[in-house]
Amino acid sequence: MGSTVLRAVLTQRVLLLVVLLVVVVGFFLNLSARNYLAAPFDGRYLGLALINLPPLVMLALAELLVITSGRGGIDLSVGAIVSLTGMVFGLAHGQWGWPLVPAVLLAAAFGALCGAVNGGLVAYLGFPPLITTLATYYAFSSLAIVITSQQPISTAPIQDLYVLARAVPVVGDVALPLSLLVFLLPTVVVVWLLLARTAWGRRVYAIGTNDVAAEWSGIDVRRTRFLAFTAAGLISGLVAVVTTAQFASARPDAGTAGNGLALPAITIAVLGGVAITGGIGRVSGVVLAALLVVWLNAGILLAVAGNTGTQLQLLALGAVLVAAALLNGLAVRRYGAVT
Amino acid sequence: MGSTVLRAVLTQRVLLLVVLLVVVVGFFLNLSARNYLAAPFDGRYLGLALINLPPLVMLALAELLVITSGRGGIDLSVGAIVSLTGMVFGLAHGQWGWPLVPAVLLAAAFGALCGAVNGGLVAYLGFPPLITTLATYYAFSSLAIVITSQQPISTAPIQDLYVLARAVPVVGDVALPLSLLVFLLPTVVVVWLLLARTAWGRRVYAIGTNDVAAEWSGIDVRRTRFLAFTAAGLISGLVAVVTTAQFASARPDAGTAGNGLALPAITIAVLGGVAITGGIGRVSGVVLAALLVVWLNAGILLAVAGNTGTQLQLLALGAVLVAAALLNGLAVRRYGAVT
Amino acid sequence: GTGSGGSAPAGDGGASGSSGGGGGDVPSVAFVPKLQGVPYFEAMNTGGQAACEEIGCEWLYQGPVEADAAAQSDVVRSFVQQGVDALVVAPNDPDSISPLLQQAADAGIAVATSDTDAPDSVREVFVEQASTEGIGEGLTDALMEAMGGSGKYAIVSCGETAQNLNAWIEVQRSYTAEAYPDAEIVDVVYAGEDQARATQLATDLMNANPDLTGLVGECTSSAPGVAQAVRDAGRIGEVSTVGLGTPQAMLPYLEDGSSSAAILWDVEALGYLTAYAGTQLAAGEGFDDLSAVTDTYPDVTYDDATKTLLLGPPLRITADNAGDYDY
Amino acid sequence: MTGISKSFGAVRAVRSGELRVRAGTVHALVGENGAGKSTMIKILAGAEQPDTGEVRVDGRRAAVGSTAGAIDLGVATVYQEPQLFPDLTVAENVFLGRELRRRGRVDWAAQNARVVELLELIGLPASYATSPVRELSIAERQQVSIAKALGGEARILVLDEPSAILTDAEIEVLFTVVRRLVATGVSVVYISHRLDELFTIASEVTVMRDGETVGSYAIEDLTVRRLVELMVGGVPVEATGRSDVPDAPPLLRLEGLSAGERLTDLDLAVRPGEVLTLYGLVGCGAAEVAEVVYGVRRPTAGRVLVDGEPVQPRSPRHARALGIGLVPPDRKLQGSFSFQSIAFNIAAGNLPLLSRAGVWVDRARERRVAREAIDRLSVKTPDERTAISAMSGGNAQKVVLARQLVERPRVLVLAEPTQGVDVGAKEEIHRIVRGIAEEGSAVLVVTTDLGEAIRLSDRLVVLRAGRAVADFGPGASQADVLAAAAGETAGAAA
Ligand SMILES: Nc1ncnc2c1ncn2[C@@H]1O[C@H](COP(=O)(O)OP(=O)(O)OP(=O)(O)O)[C@@H](O)[C@H]1O
Ligand SMILES: Nc1ncnc2c1ncn2[C@@H]1O[C@H](COP(=O)(O)OP(=O)(O)OP(=O)(O)O)[C@@H](O)[C@H]1O
Ligand SMILES: [Mg+2]
Ligand SMILES: [Mg+2]
Repeated sequence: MGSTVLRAVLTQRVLLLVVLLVVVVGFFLNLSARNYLAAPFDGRYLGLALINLPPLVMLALAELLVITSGRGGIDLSVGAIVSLTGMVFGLAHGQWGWPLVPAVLLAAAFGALCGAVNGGLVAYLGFPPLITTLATYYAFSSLAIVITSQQPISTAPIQDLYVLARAVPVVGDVALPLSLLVFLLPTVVVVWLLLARTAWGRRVYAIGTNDVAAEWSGIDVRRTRFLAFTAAGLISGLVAVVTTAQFASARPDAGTAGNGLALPAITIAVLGGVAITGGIGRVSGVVLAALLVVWLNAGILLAVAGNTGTQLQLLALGAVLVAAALLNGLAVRRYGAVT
Repeated sequence: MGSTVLRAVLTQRVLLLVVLLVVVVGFFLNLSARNYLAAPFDGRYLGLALINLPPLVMLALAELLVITSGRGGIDLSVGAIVSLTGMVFGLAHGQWGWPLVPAVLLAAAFGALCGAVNGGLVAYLGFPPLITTLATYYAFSSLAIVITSQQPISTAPIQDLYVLARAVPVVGDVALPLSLLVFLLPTVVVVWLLLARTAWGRRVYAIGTNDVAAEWSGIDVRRTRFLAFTAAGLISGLVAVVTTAQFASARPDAGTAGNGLALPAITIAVLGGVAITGGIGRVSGVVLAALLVVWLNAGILLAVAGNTGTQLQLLALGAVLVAAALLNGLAVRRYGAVT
Repeated sequence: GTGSGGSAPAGDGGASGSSGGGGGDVPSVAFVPKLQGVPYFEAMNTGGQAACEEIGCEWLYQGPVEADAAAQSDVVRSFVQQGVDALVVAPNDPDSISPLLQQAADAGIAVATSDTDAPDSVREVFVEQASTEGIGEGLTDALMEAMGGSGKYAIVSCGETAQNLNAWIEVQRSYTAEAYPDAEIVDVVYAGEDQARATQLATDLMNANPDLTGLVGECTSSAPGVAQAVRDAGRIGEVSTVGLGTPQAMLPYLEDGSSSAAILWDVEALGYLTAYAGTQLAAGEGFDDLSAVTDTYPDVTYDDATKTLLLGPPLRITADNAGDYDY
Repeated sequence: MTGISKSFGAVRAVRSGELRVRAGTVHALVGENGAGKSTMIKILAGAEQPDTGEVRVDGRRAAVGSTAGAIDLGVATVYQEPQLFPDLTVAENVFLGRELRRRGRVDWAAQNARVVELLELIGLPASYATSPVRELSIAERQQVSIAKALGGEARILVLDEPSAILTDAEIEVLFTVVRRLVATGVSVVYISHRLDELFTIASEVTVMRDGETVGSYAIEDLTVRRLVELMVGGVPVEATGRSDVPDAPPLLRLEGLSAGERLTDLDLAVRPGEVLTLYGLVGCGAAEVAEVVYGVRRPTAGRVLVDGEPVQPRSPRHARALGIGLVPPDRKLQGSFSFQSIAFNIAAGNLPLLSRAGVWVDRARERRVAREAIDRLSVKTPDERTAISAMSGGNAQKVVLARQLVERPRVLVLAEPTQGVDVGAKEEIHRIVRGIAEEGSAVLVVTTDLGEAIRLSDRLVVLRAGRAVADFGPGASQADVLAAAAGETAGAAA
């Protein structure tokens, strides 16, 4: 009995994440109840911390699509697409006076275009994804800087977008950021439907599992892979709107400042059980992994005062990732396979 | 005849790079002769620009070892190793008063230890390199920050190190940075000997080409791969000394600030003809690729004034990378194989 | 307490030793720098701690590991949750911080900016280190002294969107044109809060403009950066540099002449004033009576129109007086 | 080797393995697919650790811990696929992993000298020492693999299915090398599914079944038939084709088809309800026919007609749209989505059919189709959610076949449909293929398995050097077919 549970937790990433999530949240709630934290770790705070969730999860879903499509699929350029599309969106909505909805559609279309460049190079010309998206990362982030000579756009219409980042009350004093409801939830649902319910989703898993067998099964491998990259670009385009709203300004380095958004997105995807070799990965795992990281970070900030707190966040991320990989290795050795 | 030359240039990366290098330098010399540039593009300037070469080439060689060892080999953590080792070196030489040579040896050993962590996880526990080094990237860079609570070390012994970054006259008014002679050249020679002349080098190419076949040939695949990661860490440790000298201060973000040093190193390696799939890659290609990038950037700065110049450098890097990949694709399609 | 920070009372004197919240008997003042670990902000931290010991407040200091608007807003949000009494921010991106300051104010927290302003925000006061004119002109005068009043020079600035840096650059432009007609600014480039990048850009500028004779490092990471570049290029004496640098960081460059002067203010004093301003705001008091600080820092003034608390004129730091400061 | 057992998770690959090889003999190891032969020799070669049992060399207990350890003991192994590095030279390949050294450095000169000796021993010109392996033919690579295995002081040479990818002439060369080695006192363990060839090379045979050693026999006491009986534990059943295929216009026609260097000017017609088998030795061009018909390869000349209409399949997808189905020759690489379920594997090739509006997967139908396939093809599995990687070879092959049968294709091409599949599963697959033909499809089978070709065909076409050389009805004699395939002049060798 105990060993069945252990086996389930070790071999099913989603279960493992749920357990970890419960442990982490429980741990901080406990600390909070004993007054060890600088402020209560409560529903309200958990809700507030979710402001970071939409970009993280959305880009991790973009990576899910691309990584699952296999053959070394990965997209290092998502952050650069966010930067570049953010500037395009900023120009349209903030300077040319486009209304919000057309501007958002433009952002989605432009992001998809950037993704299609990656997809074209990878799927039709056969470039390795790591190198291709490294190259377009340089190109897109450079264009994002050039497009307005490195000036951020923060006109009134852009500043008004901040309502999207604002929390709306849900239950009691728990409030969730509007962007979570307006952008994240629909994206999660759509990506889940795409992967789990459509023929295209089946094709993505098929080409990710075995490129050659997919070709021999009559699947249009190149088109499927091309669309995976394009969809990742589209999602990145939507993230550009979210970050622009969150910072009340379209910044040319929105997705590339610091470590950029791509590495965290890949980290979340992998933590969520996406196999870097392709063919394996679920939306639920990615969402849970992002929740785990966001709430762990939020808890650390309350538990450890001063600079040490922010420094520990990075370390914790590395540790969680190594631990997840170790558990995976253990499970594979002990039980054969992992999903 | 013409087609033989074309074929050679297209299929041999080193030849292609030499041609590109001649074209780029010739182009800027021409512009310079016609007074189109902001300053003369001459031997002196070309020498000055080489200050950026040592860290770039050394880390690209680290990537060469790791990528060539195959099975998705890549090291995202080299920049973080530079940061962390730099702090250790700074403490030893700058605060504990270790003399220079033992401190440099410590840096090399500590870097190798970091590399061995990666190597152990990848080679013996079978983790995917991308994920492993992403995790250690977080861990090492976080430790680098924590180790001195993010204070850079810039005591007198450290400041005196900048002689290493100083240019020493070589021929005429051409001067080369001392670190190029003291650190870069020996590293290039040693890595070349390792790969081209030792049995271990053959084993690296063998495991990179075909892991299973190598195992069945009686090669200790895991040890060989482990050593490749360890060597990459050792080189990164030496780079820590170079960057510390260059900035006259050991900074916890030396290898991770901005985009970090890992992505440029991977870029140079790939541009130099290292196949991301393993088993293919030469020291000469990597050195030539770095020269090409450094001199192209230096030329762009003279040709394009102001911020646009620095922004264009990124774009140029992306473009060169895509172009190299395109040519590769073309060559493979036309002539079958590429080295 | 003024905080509306959650249903449960905030921990008083818990094991973490940093009780936030409005439950304590002294007001808590939180300061969020642009970036942790740089000597400049750590010196502000020292000054702030000293002030709180003196005037009775609880000083909380936490900075992001990246000089990045997103990383900074996480820290700000955590302080809002902690329900501190006063929150002072040195924003990386004023546009991005404004809405967050609004949220803090909505939660009943007194908000202020220090070092860098967010003029369009709801901040109740901006603690300014020196007047924009004072710094811009001080930098220009110091550089012109070294360059002999003429020649071409370039500026290596930091954050593209840092409002204070951009304002200083504007002053430098107009003041140079007006007071030194033979001098000319040829370029302004942005290195972020990254010393290595500043060195790189300065080297590029010197290479691209061989007749360049002056460089300005506009912030505490680019001031040593440009000096480093001149030193690396072996052009000490040919190219003069000045910058906004902290004394200890600049000392070696000042000594070997790769930097002629650093323009700065007493950074610990700025930290002190920041803690003071936070405490006043937390107590619901204004700045009509400055006697509590003018004893220690006599040049402090308050301008009600711009709601700016000014530390005083800038300092010029040279090889002679740099050793007097231990940050 | 005595008392060997080895399990992989739940699979007991070897239960009680016994193998005694006398010095200076060729000892054959045979058994059905999955009987445990490769596992036995991997244990001998140190590539796998046995759970129980011991290995003795020269009567002394040998601790075979690693591949390097086994090589030190004089056990040299040539695995089924040539394990060579195409970019390295022959000399480098031979000494990879155990370079000759002098004072710590690789002694390139000594290596080249030793390689020349080895090349002479295996009958290759000395000039090959410094050629990159990529310039060698498949057979030559096989010889280099042997040289590589012999590079050390090998006393036991293990050859795992060395002949599977060789032509008859090349097999002769191989046998010459083997005989030469045996004459020098080396023992050879020889694994092969080509039972007839054992009678020309082996002196003793050990038979394995279900992970157990059935016994060892002197070759003189055996016949092919007896050997097969020992392997399967029963008598295999013969199936036959029909000579009374209803006369109808051909469904699939190939006219003057040429492709690559191996296929020239082939004419062929398959009627509905007919099973036509293309038989030939490896490299005869039959594989290319399958690839052209399925759109994987472009013909250099000639055309493909379906139902009298010229079509030019551009891709497998296009071929399927034209009503052409294909079961690929390499089940693992080209056929299966390893860690995905049976249902997924079947659906992957039929997504347009199994989705509503071409977008939404009809999951109920996906499941139903998979269950029907499991029933119809008697796939042994708990349910349709089992991963194909957890299934035995024969069952996996049935799943790959099932993918092509969801919609009965008008033209079905099967390439090596039973390669790597044991006798029982083979029978079943043959029965299924016959069934499809009887429902009115034109079936083209491409095989290098003579028994299969004869048993399954309504008509049998023999290819040699890219041309059709003979045409047989059902029940052709083995000798006739082989003689045609090997060519009249070399026919005596068969
Ligand atoms: N690495 C492995 N993991 C799991 N099962 C394995 C592994 N290797 C072999 N097996 C299983 O062990 C059994 C014996 O395999 P083995 O390769 O020894 O057969 P074989 O006699 O060589 O067959 P063939 O004639 O097809 O080469 C099979 O059921 C196979 O599926
Ligand atoms: N990797 C694996 N994981 C789990 N179960 C496996 C694995 N490989 C084989 N099995 C199971 O072990 C059993 C024996 O497999 P094996 O490959 O030896 O069968 P087989 O006798 O060769 O069958 P076939 O005639 O179909 O080739 C099968 O029930 C199969 O489902
Ligand atoms: Mg089997
Ligand atoms: Mg076998």
